Amino acid sequence: MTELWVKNACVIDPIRGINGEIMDIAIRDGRIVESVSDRADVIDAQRCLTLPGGIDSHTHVSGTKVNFGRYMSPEDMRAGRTKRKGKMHVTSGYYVPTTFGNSYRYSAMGYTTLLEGAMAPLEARHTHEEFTATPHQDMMANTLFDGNWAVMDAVREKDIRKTAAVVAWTLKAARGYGIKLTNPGGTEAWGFGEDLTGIHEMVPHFAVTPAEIITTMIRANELLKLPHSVHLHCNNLGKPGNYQTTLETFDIVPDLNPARQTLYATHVQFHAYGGGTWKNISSKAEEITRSVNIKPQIVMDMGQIMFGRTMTMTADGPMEFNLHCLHHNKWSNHDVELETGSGIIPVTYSKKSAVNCIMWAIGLELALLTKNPYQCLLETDNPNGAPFVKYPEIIGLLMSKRYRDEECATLATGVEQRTSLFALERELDWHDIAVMTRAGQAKALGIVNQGKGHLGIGAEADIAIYPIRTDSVDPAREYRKVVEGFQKTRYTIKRGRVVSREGEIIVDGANATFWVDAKVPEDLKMENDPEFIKRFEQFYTVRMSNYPVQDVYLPRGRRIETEVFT
Amino acid sequence: MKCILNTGRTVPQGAYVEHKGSDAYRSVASAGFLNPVDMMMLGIEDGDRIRVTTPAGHIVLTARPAEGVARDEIFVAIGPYANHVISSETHGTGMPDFKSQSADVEPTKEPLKSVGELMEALGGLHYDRT
Amino acid sequence: MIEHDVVCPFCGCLCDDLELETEEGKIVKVQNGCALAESTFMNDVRLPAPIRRTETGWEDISYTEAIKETAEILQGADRPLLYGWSSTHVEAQSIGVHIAELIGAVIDNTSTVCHGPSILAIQEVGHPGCTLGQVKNRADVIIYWGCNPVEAHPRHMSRYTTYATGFFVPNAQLERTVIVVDTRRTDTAGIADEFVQIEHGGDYAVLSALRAIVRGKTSVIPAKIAGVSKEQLIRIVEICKTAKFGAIFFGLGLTMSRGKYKNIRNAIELTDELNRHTKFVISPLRGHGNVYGSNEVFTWMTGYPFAVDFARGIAFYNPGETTAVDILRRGECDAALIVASDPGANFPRDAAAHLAKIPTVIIDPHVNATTALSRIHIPCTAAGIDAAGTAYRMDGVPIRLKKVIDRGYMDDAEILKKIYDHLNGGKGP
Amino acid sequence: MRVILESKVRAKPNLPIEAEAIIPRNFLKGTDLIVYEGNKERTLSEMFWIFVEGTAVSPENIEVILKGDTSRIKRVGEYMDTGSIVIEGDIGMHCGNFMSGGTIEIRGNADSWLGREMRGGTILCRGNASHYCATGYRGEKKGMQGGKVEVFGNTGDFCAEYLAGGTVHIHGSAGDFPGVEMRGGELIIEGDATRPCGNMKSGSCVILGTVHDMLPTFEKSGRRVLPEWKITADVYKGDVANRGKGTLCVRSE
Repeated sequence: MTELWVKNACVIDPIRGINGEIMDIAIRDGRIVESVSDRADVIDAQRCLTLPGGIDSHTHVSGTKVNFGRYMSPEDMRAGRTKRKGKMHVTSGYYVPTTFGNSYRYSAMGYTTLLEGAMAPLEARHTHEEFTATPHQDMMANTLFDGNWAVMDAVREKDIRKTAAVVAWTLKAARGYGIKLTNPGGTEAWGFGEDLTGIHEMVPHFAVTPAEIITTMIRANELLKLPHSVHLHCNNLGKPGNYQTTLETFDIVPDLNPARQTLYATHVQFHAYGGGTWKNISSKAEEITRSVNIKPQIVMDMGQIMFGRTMTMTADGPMEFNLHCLHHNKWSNHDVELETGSGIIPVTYSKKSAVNCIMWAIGLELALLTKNPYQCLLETDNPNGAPFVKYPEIIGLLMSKRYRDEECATLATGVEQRTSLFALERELDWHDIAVMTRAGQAKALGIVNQGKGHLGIGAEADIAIYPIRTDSVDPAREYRKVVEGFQKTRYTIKRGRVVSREGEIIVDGANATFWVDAKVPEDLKMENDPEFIKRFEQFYTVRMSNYPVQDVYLPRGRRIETEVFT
Repeated sequence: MKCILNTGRTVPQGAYVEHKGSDAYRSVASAGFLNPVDMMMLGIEDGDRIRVTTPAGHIVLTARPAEGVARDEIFVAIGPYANHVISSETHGTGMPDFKSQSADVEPTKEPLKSVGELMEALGGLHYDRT
Repeated sequence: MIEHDVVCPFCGCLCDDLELETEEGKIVKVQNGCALAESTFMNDVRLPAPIRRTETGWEDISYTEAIKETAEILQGADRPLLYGWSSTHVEAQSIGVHIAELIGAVIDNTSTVCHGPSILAIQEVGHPGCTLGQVKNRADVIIYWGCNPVEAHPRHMSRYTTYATGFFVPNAQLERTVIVVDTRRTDTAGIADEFVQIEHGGDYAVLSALRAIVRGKTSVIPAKIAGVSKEQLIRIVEICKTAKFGAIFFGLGLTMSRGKYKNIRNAIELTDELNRHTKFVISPLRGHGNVYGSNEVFTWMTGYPFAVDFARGIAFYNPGETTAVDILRRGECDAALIVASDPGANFPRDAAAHLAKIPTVIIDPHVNATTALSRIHIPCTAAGIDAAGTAYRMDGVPIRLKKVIDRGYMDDAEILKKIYDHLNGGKGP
Repeated sequence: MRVILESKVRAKPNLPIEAEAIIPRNFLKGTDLIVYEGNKERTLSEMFWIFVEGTAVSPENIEVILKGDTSRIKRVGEYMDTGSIVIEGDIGMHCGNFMSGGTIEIRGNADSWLGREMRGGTILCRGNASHYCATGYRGEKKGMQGGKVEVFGNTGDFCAEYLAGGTVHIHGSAGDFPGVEMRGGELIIEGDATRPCGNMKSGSCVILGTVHDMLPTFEKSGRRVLPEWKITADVYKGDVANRGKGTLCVRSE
């Protein structure tokens, strides 16, 4: 039995309605309890800001695509190199760090749970292998279905139950957590070098549209009672004028689940562009947030970009190729048979580029114009918009108009007229930030009842104590203190153990991987469906029996079983 | 004859790759494939021995005819025989010239060495108990 | 007993449809596999127990003694080299990286003498690729450049390309055009619709010419390039541009010939250029069964796919400097641990000769040429035969190798773990 | 001030030494510097006999002289910004990495990556320089960006790869692929070269000797007299495999 007592903590725990109370937290064997014995180890939080462990609901840290980003970037590995020290392994890299680099830096920032944003089922084993080498965060993987042949066949047949059955089989095989659609239909079209330009355009050879894929998958997701909603990277990412596609998409989303959103729209900054060319691109954050503000069924994340060098990586292969044709830098592409695509290119976001400045402004606008912070979460689509180590700066920008003004003054000319950011007065408060970095994520991912994102009795003792005194720091003026404070916790506690102190990792990690075992009626089990098996053996290049991820890849797997539907 | 020494994988080499002490491996790894016209010019027949010399050293191989091999080229399966005459220069890339080593080929009566003998020539000691 | 869907660990194809028949712990029959697979499973003669070289010959020693002495050799070294890794599973490779980081070693894998140059090229321009099923289901043009799958990857053409039935290519043989580019008229060339015979060292110039033609700069190109006629190149560009889906596979003919990685870079940039007209992908034909796995593991743990030098505590990478052949050639390393590979046979002679001058330990199931150059040889399981673990196919698809039989050997991951524990004062990685 | 470092005899002479600490500026505060031999940390005095003559108040007046067997010493002059270094014999790899000012003179030969990612200053190599002379780092888009590298002997392969600025002047011959991926700057080769300027984007290259295996993707655009070299040269534009706008001048037959 191990016990820990955190006293004098200034707790903000939005899910439990606690906003800045000084209180003590008792922990036994990794969970929060009423009280502990006097033998418990004691941490005096000294009235510092104490939050549930941070949760990243959309990041790219593990798997084929991320590792390829590393593989092709020896120049980035020269940044951020650290030696082996105590419990810490060697790390390399800045925007595509090694697994240990990711894990240590997230931990130093108080993050204890991560959702890998894109995992191709065929390559799921790779993601899980890297999860075990990302030891300080609990992990879960969004599973890609955007170009899944069996899904598209079921969608074409308008068969929601069959769609659900394919999802359930695949999630289990991949040990995945939720449904990810990246440019639905577009990644299949990219198999022959094409893309789709709207949600009502037919996917070549499959006679379905993105809209049909999205709505059918939403219904299948809810039929399966998955903890998370459909997680969507909309069509037309990064194209001037794409906000219309985004709005059209939001308009077809029904409100089906009282407990959470029905659609998680990711990195919406990249989908909120007006204009028709790069020359006249403008922000449509107001239109997007106007839609989201009246649609409780939608949660989005910012997809904030920050200036500097980074790497873009996404399952959206055609988008990456278009971007490559603009940048002429290196380009990798990796299409996955019968499932999805992916692309990787390095980019530099520059203040000299009006386009980049507008992109930067849009992300902030989305957060400031969304009324309910639970509907706009703080993410950079790491590392696409910026590496996650930039989160503290984003928090600073959201909390301080003065900081924004200072930054705005350094942007390229002609930006002010094409965004509303310069005029926005709103400054988010500590509670908003707590929502946008943990409570909102926990709710959106459906892991509140797994003990994540709050500090109630029975919750997992994932806690971040920041060296910030909310009673004495004025974030509007002293935003630098805010930024510094969020960069390095005093303590990061993971499942009741102090894992990181003042930015230094002090124990070996022992993370868990959450995955969903969605139950389907007996007659819908794909492993017994002769047609499904036949197609699989014919067109995949691995045998069906060698496809599912074995339990040995999840040494601390946490299976979430759903109720079978009828 | 001046030529280019080219190396590569072959099925027999791969099949015996974990049996480097065997006669079968010796025979596949020590074969030097030449264009039949070049063999005629050298005055040698299938199975005759040839001596291949490069700046890195020399090796005795068994000549074998192969139509697919270009003139002024000798092809040898990757392995210890070819490597006995390949320079370790990598041009700063880590990769030696396994496919473009210039070499001199001539007929010889010298005997073929075993893999063990080749390793002993490098300072090793052959292990022969399996 | 019949085992279905067994994975062959020999080459980067990792065919996973083999049927193995076992009787009393022995493999008696292999079905569906190529000649290499059959030999891998059927002809598996092992070193029975650890051996140590003495003044006069070889002696058997215990595992405990062999492991302890190995740890002592590594502990005392100023520049240890850990090399090989490509024929074992990811689990062993990971521990190898931890050992290297712990003792400040250089760790390198066999891609250094295989597709290391391909990695250098990818680091310059990226890699437009895909999984093999994309090629099987879609490709109507296949190019094999500087490679000979008939000999090196015997089932590549039947499983993934020329002869494989694909969703969009139901009549593979009729619908696929195969182009082979090589200096030799290989058996692979024999089945080509179009064979391009190139002069030695001419690949770069031919690739440049093809790129220029794709870009409409045909007039600049002379009538003959490296023995290839301009007409043939124009014809090939036409075939490529009108393809629905083209796939280039390349091998050591590009990585090992002069220019090395620049050849591959040029081939990748040709692929890039062709993507402005249609869909094109390019992929290296990786050799050892799990060489790609070693690249993957090295990358997620250190940031670099091969040739990682931990001498200064941090990970440093510079092929040509931190690559195994160079370190041996310059006589830098003063101890070596070889795992699952045979540099004695596969390295140029002076590089191999240095292994005999320093204390070298090899951990490998089989007696090989490196055995003779070593001080200690520790036998172990063979991944995919009597040990399970992960391997990465040449296209990055991770596949679990199966343990088909038990031969009573220790897993190399376990041996390495024990060595690590010795080095780390009894504490695991 | 003059600092003379004479290498000591070592038990394992083949072990590389990494000595990025050897730059003039560092000797302002004394000779208490750290270098690395293999995976071991050493003091400068363990590796060298150290002699200091005179004093200096600013680094530009410091001259460092390396004597003895210095062929395995890497990274001498890394990030050097002023002062001078003279190497009496051969020098190991990465001499003058990221150098931005000052002068390095090598009286013997230089190993690979001489002046890698150099920004400014001057490197003179009296002997030969090995591969990747005046280039960049793996994966990086710009190699040398400024300053001057002058080699009086020959260079190995990939000389001036990714050259983006500054001048590289080779009095002897270059190996395979000099000026490959060039983006800017100036490359002069007085001797012969094989396959120069493959895939060049911009910059200019002059070759006074014989070019072997000229690439087929350079477009001949005329002839020009080059008064500073007293020759007439064929002028090529390329590399047209790329969208290259570089200039390659080769002495006319």
